[in-house]
Amino acid sequence: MSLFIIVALPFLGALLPGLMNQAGRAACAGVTFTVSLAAFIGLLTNLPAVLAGDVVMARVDWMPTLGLNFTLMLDGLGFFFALLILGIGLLIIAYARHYLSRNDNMGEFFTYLLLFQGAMVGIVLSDNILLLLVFWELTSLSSFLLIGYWKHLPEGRQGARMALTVTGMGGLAMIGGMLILGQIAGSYDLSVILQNRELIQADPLYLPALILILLGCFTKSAQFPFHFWLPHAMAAPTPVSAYLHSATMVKAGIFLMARMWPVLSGTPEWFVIVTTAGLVTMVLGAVIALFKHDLKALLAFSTVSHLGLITMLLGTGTAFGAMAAMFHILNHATFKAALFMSAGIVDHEAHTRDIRRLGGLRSLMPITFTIATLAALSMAGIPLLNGFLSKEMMLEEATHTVLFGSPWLVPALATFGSLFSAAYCFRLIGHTFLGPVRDDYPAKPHDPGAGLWLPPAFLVTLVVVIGVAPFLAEPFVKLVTASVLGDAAEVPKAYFKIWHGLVPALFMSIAAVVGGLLMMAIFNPALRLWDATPRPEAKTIFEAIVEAAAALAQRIILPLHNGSFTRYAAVGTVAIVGAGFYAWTTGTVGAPTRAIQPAGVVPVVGWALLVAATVALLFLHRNRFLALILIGIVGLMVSIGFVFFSAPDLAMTQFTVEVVTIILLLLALNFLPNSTPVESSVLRRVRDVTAAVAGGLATFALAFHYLLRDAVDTPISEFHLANSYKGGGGTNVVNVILVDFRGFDTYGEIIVLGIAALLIYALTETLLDGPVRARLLNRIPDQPRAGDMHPMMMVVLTRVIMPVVLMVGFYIFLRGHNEPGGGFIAGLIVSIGVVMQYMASGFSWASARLKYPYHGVIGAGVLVAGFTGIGSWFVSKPFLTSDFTYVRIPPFNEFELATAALFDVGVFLAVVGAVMLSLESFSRLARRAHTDDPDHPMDIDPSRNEDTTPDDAAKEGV
Amino acid sequence: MELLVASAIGILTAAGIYLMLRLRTFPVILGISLLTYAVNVFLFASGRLTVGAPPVLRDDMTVYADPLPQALVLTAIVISFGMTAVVVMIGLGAFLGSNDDHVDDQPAGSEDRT
Amino acid sequence: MMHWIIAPVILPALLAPTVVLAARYHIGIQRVFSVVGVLALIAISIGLAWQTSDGTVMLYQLGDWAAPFGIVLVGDRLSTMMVLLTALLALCVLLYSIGSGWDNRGRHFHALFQFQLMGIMGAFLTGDLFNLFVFFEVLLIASYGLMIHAGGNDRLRAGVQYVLFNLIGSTLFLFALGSIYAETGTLNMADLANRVALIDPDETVGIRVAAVLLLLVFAIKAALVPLHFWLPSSYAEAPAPVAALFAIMTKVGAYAIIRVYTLVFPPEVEVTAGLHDTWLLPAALVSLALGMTGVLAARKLDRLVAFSVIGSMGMVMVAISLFTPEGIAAALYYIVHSTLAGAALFLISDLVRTGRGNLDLTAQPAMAGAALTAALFFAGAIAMAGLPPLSGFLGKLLVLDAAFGSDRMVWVWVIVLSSSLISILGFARAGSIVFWKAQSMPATEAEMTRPAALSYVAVGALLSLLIAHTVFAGQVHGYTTTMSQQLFAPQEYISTVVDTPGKLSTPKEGY
Amino acid sequence: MMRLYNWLLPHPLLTLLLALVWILLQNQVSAGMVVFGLILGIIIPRGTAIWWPDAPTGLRMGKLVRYMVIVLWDIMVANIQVAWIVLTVPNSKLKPAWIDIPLDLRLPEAITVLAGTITLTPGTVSADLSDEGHCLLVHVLHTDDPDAIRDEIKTRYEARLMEIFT
Amino acid sequence: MTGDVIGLYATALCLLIGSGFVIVGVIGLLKFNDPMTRLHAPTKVGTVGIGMLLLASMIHSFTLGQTSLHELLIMAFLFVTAPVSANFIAKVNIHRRACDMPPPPSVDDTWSTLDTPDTEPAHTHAP
Amino acid sequence: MTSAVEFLDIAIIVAFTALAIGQIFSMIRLILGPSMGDRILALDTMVINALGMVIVLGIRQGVQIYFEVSLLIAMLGFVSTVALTRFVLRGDIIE
Ligand code: NA
Ligand code: NA
Repeated sequence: MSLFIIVALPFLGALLPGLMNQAGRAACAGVTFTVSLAAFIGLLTNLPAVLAGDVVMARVDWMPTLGLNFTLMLDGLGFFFALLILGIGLLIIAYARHYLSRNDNMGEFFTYLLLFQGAMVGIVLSDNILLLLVFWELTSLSSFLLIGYWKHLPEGRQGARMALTVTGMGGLAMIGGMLILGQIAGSYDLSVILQNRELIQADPLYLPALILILLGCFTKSAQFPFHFWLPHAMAAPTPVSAYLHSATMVKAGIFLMARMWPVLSGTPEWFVIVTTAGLVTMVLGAVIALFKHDLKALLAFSTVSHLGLITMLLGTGTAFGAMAAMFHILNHATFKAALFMSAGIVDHEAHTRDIRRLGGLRSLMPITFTIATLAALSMAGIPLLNGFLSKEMMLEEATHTVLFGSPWLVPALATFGSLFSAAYCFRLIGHTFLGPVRDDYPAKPHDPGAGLWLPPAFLVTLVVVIGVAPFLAEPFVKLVTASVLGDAAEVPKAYFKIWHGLVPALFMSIAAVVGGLLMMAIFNPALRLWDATPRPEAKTIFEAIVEAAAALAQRIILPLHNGSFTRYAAVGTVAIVGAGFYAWTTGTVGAPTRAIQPAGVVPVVGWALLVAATVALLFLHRNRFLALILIGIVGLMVSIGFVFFSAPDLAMTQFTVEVVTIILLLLALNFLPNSTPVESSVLRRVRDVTAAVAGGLATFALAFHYLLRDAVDTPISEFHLANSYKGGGGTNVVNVILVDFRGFDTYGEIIVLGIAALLIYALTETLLDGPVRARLLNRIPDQPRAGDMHPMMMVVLTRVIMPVVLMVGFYIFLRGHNEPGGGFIAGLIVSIGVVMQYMASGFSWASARLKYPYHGVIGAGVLVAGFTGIGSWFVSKPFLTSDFTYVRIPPFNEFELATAALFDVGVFLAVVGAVMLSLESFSRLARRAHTDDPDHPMDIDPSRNEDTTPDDAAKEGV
Repeated sequence: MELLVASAIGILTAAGIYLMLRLRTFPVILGISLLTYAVNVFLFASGRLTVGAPPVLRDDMTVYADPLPQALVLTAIVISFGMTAVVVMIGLGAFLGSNDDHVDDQPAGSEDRT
Repeated sequence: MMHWIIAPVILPALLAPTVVLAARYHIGIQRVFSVVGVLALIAISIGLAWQTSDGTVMLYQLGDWAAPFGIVLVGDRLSTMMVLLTALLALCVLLYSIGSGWDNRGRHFHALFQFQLMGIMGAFLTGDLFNLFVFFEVLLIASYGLMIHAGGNDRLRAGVQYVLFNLIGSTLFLFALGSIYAETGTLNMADLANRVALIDPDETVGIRVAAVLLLLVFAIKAALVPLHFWLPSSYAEAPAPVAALFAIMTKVGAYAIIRVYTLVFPPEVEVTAGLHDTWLLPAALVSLALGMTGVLAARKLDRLVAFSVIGSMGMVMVAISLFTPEGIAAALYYIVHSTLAGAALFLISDLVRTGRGNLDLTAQPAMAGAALTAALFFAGAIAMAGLPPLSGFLGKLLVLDAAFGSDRMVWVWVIVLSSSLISILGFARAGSIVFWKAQSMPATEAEMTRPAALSYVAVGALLSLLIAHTVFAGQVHGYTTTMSQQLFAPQEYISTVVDTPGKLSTPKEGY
Repeated sequence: MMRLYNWLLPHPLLTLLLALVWILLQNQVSAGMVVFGLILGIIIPRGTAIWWPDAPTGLRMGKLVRYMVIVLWDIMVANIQVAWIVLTVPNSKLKPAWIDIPLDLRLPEAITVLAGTITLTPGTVSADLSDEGHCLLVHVLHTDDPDAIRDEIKTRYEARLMEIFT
Repeated sequence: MTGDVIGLYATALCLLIGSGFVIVGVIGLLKFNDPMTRLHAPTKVGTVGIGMLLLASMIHSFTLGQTSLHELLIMAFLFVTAPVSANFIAKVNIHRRACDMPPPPSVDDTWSTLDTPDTEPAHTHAP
Repeated sequence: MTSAVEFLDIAIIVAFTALAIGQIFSMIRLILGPSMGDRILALDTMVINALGMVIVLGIRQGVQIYFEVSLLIAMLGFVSTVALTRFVLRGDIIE
C-alpha cells in the first residue's frame, strides 16, 4: 500500500467517527478500528521491502519553492515506529471502546485519536523535515484535544494547555533547528540531510541547530527539565495516557533523535547534552515515580525515567547504545502500555487509582494481577522478561561511558536509577495487588470483561516471549538499528541473549533489584522523608508562570492601549516627526535654486492675521463659539492667500467649504457643551507643546526647503497647461484637470462626499431609533433662546436672494470649464441657497412644502458621473474620456457642449445631495429635541394678524 | 514670501497638533481642521508660489501658476470636508449617547463629568 | 479597448448608488444586488488574475490620457491577486452579514459595503499616488460608516477615535504627496520611479523625507507599531462582518508599501538608502511581538482577534522589510493567509457573541451551537497562531526561511518563534475558557440564539479558502515568487505605463 | 391663459430681476444672454415659488425707483455723517438712543424695506420688531432729538412705502 | 487728459475714498464702547467703503477697455444683506443683554427678541 | 499717463494698507469682544474687508478673474453671519 494512503487513512478516517456519533458507540469504535487496521495492514504490506533493506519512498510536491514536500520514506526505523503506533493503536481503540463511559462523546474521542494517530504515522514516515514538523505540531494539537477531552475537569484543561505550551515551545524551537539544518544541507529532505554529516557538523550553526532540535525532542519526550508536563497530561482518559504518553507521542522525541542520529550524534556537544539529560531524567523520573500514589502518575514518571534511559543510550553516540535504545523502545512499549491498561482497569473497576486506597486486589482481579505483575517485573528488569534484556544492554553501555571525565558517574547513576525503577515496580505490585483484601474500595473490584483485559494480555504475551526468546526480536531490532545508524556506523555484532556471563552489567542489575527490594522495606520512612523535602510543584509553577505571563502581558498591553486617543496621537506625532527628522539628517541639502520673492504689505498682513487667529485659537479655544469664529478667520485668510497666489478656484472652494463646515459645526455645537473645561496638567501641556513645536518646525522646514528648489524634472502640469484647451476644451486648467485629466480623482471625491452624507444619515437614523431619542426629547437647551424664531427681515430677504443665489450657482457651474468655478462650487452655492431658506423659515416649514429626495440626488449624481464615464466605452475609449464640440443655436452665442460638463453635473448633484442630506440629518436631531412645527414662514407677520384675532395669532405663532 | 508661507504652514501645523492633543472631541476636531489647512497650503505650495497668474488660459499670458496642486488641493478640501462632517456627526452621536465628549476612553466607573 | 480592469472599481461604484437610489428601503433587493455584484466581482477578478498571470501588465488610461499626465490603472500579478482576494473575502463577509442579519441593523449597509469594495479595489489597481490617496479616502470613509453601523455608544466612541486617527493619516498622506510632487513634479508611480533616479545625490533631503512620510502613511494603514493604536478598539467594536472585511484594509497598507518600495524606492536606490532597512524591520518585529502579547493579554475575544491581526500584520511587515524577493514572496503568501484567518476569527467571535451574548473571556455556561463554533475557533486559532497544518505555519516557515542569512536573522527568528508561542498560549487560554470551561458551568435558562446556518456557511467558506491556501501552497507560493520577481524587475511595468501613448501625446515628448 | 401666466410667473418682478442678474453675471449683453436669463428667471422662481406665498401684488414701479434714488442719496449723506461722528465725537459725548416707530405698514415686504432703509441711512439701525409686528425698534448712534428722527422716518420713508406697496 | 488718464485718476480716487470709509468703519468698531453703537460703524461705512472699491474696479475695467458691470451685483448684494446682518447682530445684543435694554414698544407687548414664552422669564438669564 | 499710473499704484497701496488696518482692528475687536455680537460683527467686517482686498487685487492685476471669488465672499459672509447670530439667538440654526 502506498505510504500516502497509510498516512492519509487515519486523517480521512478521523472524519467518520465524529460524523457517526448518532450511529452508536460500537459503530464509532468499529469504524475507527477498521481504519486503523487498514493502515496497519497497509504498513505490513511493505514489510517484505523493509526486511529486504529497501527504503520505500513516495513523493508529491507541495511547496517545492520552499523545499517542503510530501516526501515519505519507510525504512526499518520508520517501520518499527509505525508498527508500534498502529499496532498499539489498535489495542487502545479496542480498549477505549469499553473504557469510555456512556456520557463521553465517543465520536469526538475517536476523531481526535485518529488525528493523533495520523500525525504520529506522519512523523515517522516523513522524509522531509519540514513535513515532519507539520506532523510534529499536529501531534501537539491532537494531544491537546485528547488531554482536554474531559473539558469539565480543570486538571484536564490545565494539563492540556501545559502539554501544548511545552511541546509547542519545543516544536517552535525545532522549526528553527530544522530550518538551519536544511539551509546547511541545501535541502529539507532527510535523505539528503543524512548524507551530509560532515558538512553539518562542521557548520558554525551546528550547535544552535542541535540545541533547537534537542529542545523539540526533549520537550516532546519529557526529558529533564521539561519532564513536568507529562504527569499532568495524565488527566486524560487512560487510553490516551497509554497511547500518547507511554507508547507513542513521548517517543516522538526519541524517534527524532534516532532519525537524526547519523548527522547529529557523535559530537561532544551531542554526547554531553543528550547523555546528561537522559541520565538525569532517568534518575529523577524513577525517584519521583516511587513516591507517587496515583497509579497513572507513578507510571507516568516511570515513563519519564525510561525515556531518559533511552535518551541516554542515544546520547552515548555508539552503535551499541543505539541498538540498545531501539530494543528498549520495543520492550518499553509492550510492558508500559500493558501497565497503563492495567492501571486503567483498576481505576475502572475500583473507581480509584490511589495506591494508598488499594492493595489486595490479587485475589479479586487475578487476570489483571497477572498481567500487571508480569509487565511490572519486566520493567523492574527481572530476567526472562523483555525489560531485563534491554536494561542489561543499557547497563553494559553505561559501563563504557565516560561522562565529564568520570568513568563511574554514568554506571553509578544508571544503577541508582535502576534501583529506584525496580523499587517502584515492586511498590506497584505490592501496594496494589498484594497484601490483605480491603473492605473500603470505592467500588467492588473484579476482573473486567475480555474487551478490557485482552489487549494488555496480548502485550504481556509479547513481553514474555521476547523475554524468553530474545533471538526472535533480534533480527528486527538489528534491522531497525541499521536504519538508525545509516552510513554512520555498522550494526554491532552482539547477540541478544539472557545470559552474558558475569559481566559488570549483571552485578549492577542484581544490585538494582536487591536495592529495589531493600528500598521497599524502608519505603515508609523514605516516603516521610520525601514528603518532608520541599519540592517545586510543576503544575503550580507552570500555572504561576502562565498567569504571570498573562498578567505581564496585560500590564504591558492594557495600559498601553487604554483608549487614550490623545496619547496615541502624541505617540504618532512624535514617531512621524522623529522618522522625518531621521530621514532629513541622513540626507544631503544642496543650494537653493529659486530666489525668495519679496513680500508686500498684503501678504505680510494676511500672514499676521492668520497667525494671530491661530494663536488666538490656541488660547481661546475653550470658548467653542469663539473658536468657530476664529477658525473661520483662519479659513478666510487661507482663502485670501489662495486668491493672492493665483488660485481663485481654490479660494472659492475653501471659502464655501468653510462656511458649510461652520454651519455643520454650529448644528453640532447646539448639542455639545459650549465650552471646553481646563483638564490637562501643565506637564501634559508641555508635552503637547513640545510635540506641536516639533511638528510645526518639521513642516516649516520641509515647505521652506522645497519652495526654494525646483522639481527634479519639468512638472507634469506643463502638459495640462499645454493641452487643456486643445484636449479638454476648457481654459480653466484647474477645472479641466478636475473633470478631465484627473476626472477619476473627482469621481472618487464625490463618492467620498456621498458616503459621508449616507453615513451621517444612517447614523442619525440609528440614533433616533435608540436611547438617544428619549434623551433628545427631554433635552433642555443649554442656553436661553431668543424669541422670534424666523425673523421677518430674513424671511423676506431670502425670498429675493435665494433665487439669485441659485442663479449664481448655475452661473458658476456653467463658467467652470473656462473661468473659476465648476460643479463642485456650484453645488455648494446652491446648497447654501437652500440652507438660507431653511435658516429663514425653518426646516420643517420649508421641507414641508418642497422636499427633495436627497438620497436620490446623491445616487443620481454618482450615477450620472459614472455613466458619463462609461459613455466613452461606446466609442471604444477608456472610462471618462471626454469629448466636446461647439454648437450655435440662435439667438444664443456659440457655446460648448462637453461630456466633461455632464460629468460636472454628476459632481454638482452629488454635492448638493450630500450637503443637504447631511444638514437635514443634523437638523433632524434638533427637531427631535424641540418639536414645535410652525405653519408660517415667519413668526411675526402683521399682514396675517390683521385677518385674525391676536389670540389666534399667538396660538399660531411660535 | 516663501518664508511667510512656510512659517504659516509650520504655525498652522503646530497649532493643529496642539489642539489635536486636547482631551475633548471638539478642540480635537478644530485641531484636525487646522492641520487640514496646513496640509492644504503645503500641498498647494508644492507648485511653488506664483502671484498674479491664475491658471486660466489667456492669450496674453505665457506663465501660469501650477494648476495641478490646485486641483489636488481642491480634491483634498472636498474630501476633508466630508471627513469633518462625518467626524462631527460621529462625535455628536457619541456625546449624545454618553453625555461625555472626552475623546479618550474614560476609565470604567468614572463619574460623568459633563 | 479592454475595460475589464476598471470593472472592479466601477461595478461597486454603480451598484451602490443604484441601491441608494432605488432600493434603500428594501433590504431584500439590496441583498440580491450586493450578492450578485460580489459574485460578478469574483468572476471579473478571476479573469483579471488569469490575464495577468503570464506577466502581462494591463494598463488602463483613464480619460485616454497617457501617464503620467492622466490617471492610469495598472493590473499586474500583484494587484490582480489582491483584487481577487478582496472579492473572495467580500463574498464570505457578505454572506455572513446577511446570515447574521447584521446588514439590517442600520441603514445603508450594502451601499457602504459596495463603496468600501470600490475603495479597496481602486487602491489596489491605481498606478497614481494621488489617486491612491483618493481611494484610501473612499475606503476609509466607507469604513467609518460600516464601523459605526448599528450604532451603540461604545462603538461610536471607538468610531470617533478611529476616524480621528485616520484623519491624521490622511493629513500625513497629503504631506507626503506634496513633498513628492514638489521634489519630482509627478504623481504617477512609474514616472516617479524614473524621476527618483534623476535626483542629485547632493540634494536628497526632500525625497528622503517624502519617502519616509509615505512609508509612515502606509504603516498607519498596516497598523505598524507605534502607529497601530487605532486598530484594537475600532476592530473590536466594529460589527463583526465589518471587522472581517477590515482584515483586507491593513493589507492595503502592506500592499502599498510593497508596491511603492519595490517600484519607486527600491533598496538599491542611493538617494533613499538606509531608510526602510533601518527602522521598518524593528518596528515590524515589535508589532509582531506586541500583537501576540495582546492575544495573551486580551480580556475579550474581539480584542484578542484584533491584536492577533496586529501581530499577523507584524509578521507580514517582517517579511516585507527584508526587501528581498524571497521576503516579498513570503509576505504575499502570508498576506492572503492573514486576511482569511483574521476575517474568519472575527466572524467566529461573532458566532460566540451570538451564542452567549458577550465576548468576555470568563467562564460562562455553554453557548448555543458550542461544538461547531468551538471547532471553527480551533481551526481559526490554529491558522492565526501559525500551527500546522494550516497556512499560517507555512507562511511562518517561509518568513523564517526568507530571513535566513539576513543581518538580523537572530532577531527575526527569536521574535517570530517566541511570539508564536505566546499566541499559542493566548489562544489556548481563551479557547479553553470560552469553550471548555463552559462545560463545567451549570447550564442556565438564559435565552441563547443559535447562529444562522448561513453564518456557518460563510465561516466555513473562509476556512475552506484557508485550507485551499494550504493545500495549494506550492502553487500559490510559486505564484507569489514569480510575482515578487516581477516586482523586483519593474522595467516592464514602468515602460508599459510611461511609454504607452494616449490622447494628444506622443511617447517621450508629451511636454 | 391668466392661470398659465400666474403659474409661469409667480413673481414677474423677480423674473426680471433674475434676468438682470444673469446679464450682470455674464458681464456682457447679447440677445441669447437675455433669452437665457429670462428662461432661468422663469424656471428658478417657478421652482421656489412655494416658498414665497402671498406675494404682494401691485407694486408702483415709478415710485419705487424714486424711492431708491432718495435712499441712495441719503446713504451717501449718512455715511459721511456717521464717518464724522466716528472720527470726532468722543465716547463720552456720544448720545445713543433707542426709538420705537409705530408702524402703519403691514406687509412684511414693505416693513422689511423700511427697516433696511433705516439701517442703511443716517446713524440708525433697525434692531427689532415688536412681538406682533406693529412697532419697529431703531437704535440711533448719536442724537439729541429722537422724536425728530422718528418723524423723519415716518414721513420720508414709511409714507412713500405706503404708496409703493398698495 | 485722455479718457484713460481720467479713468485711472477716477479709479485711484474711488480707491482712496473707499479706503477712507473702510478705515473709519473699523475705527468705529474699535473705538465705541457699546455693542449697539459699534454696530453702526462697520455695517454702513464698510458697505460704502467696499462700494467705492467696487466702483473703482468698474472704472478701472472700463479704462482697460473691458465692459464690467458685474461689480454692481456684489454692491447690490452687500446693500441688501447689510441691514439683515445688522438686524441679527442687534438681536444678539438685545438677547444677550450686552447693551442698554430698549424701553418696551409703544404699541405691542414686547420686542420680539425678548418674547420667549417657551423658556423661563427672559430676564432671569444672566447675559 | 505715467503719473496717473503712479497715482493709481499709490492709491492701491493705500487701499491695501487701509484694508490691512481694517483687518487688524477688526481682529482686535474680535479678540477683545466682549459680547458675542461684537465678535460676530468683527468677523463680518473682516469678511467684507477681505472682499475689498480681493477687489483691489483685481484692480492691481487688471483682471476680472476674481469676480466670482468676490461674489462668493459677499454671499457667504452674509450666510455665515446669519448662521452665527442664529446660533446665539436660538441654538439651532435650522429650526
Ligand atoms: Na451648545
Ligand atoms: Na441708518
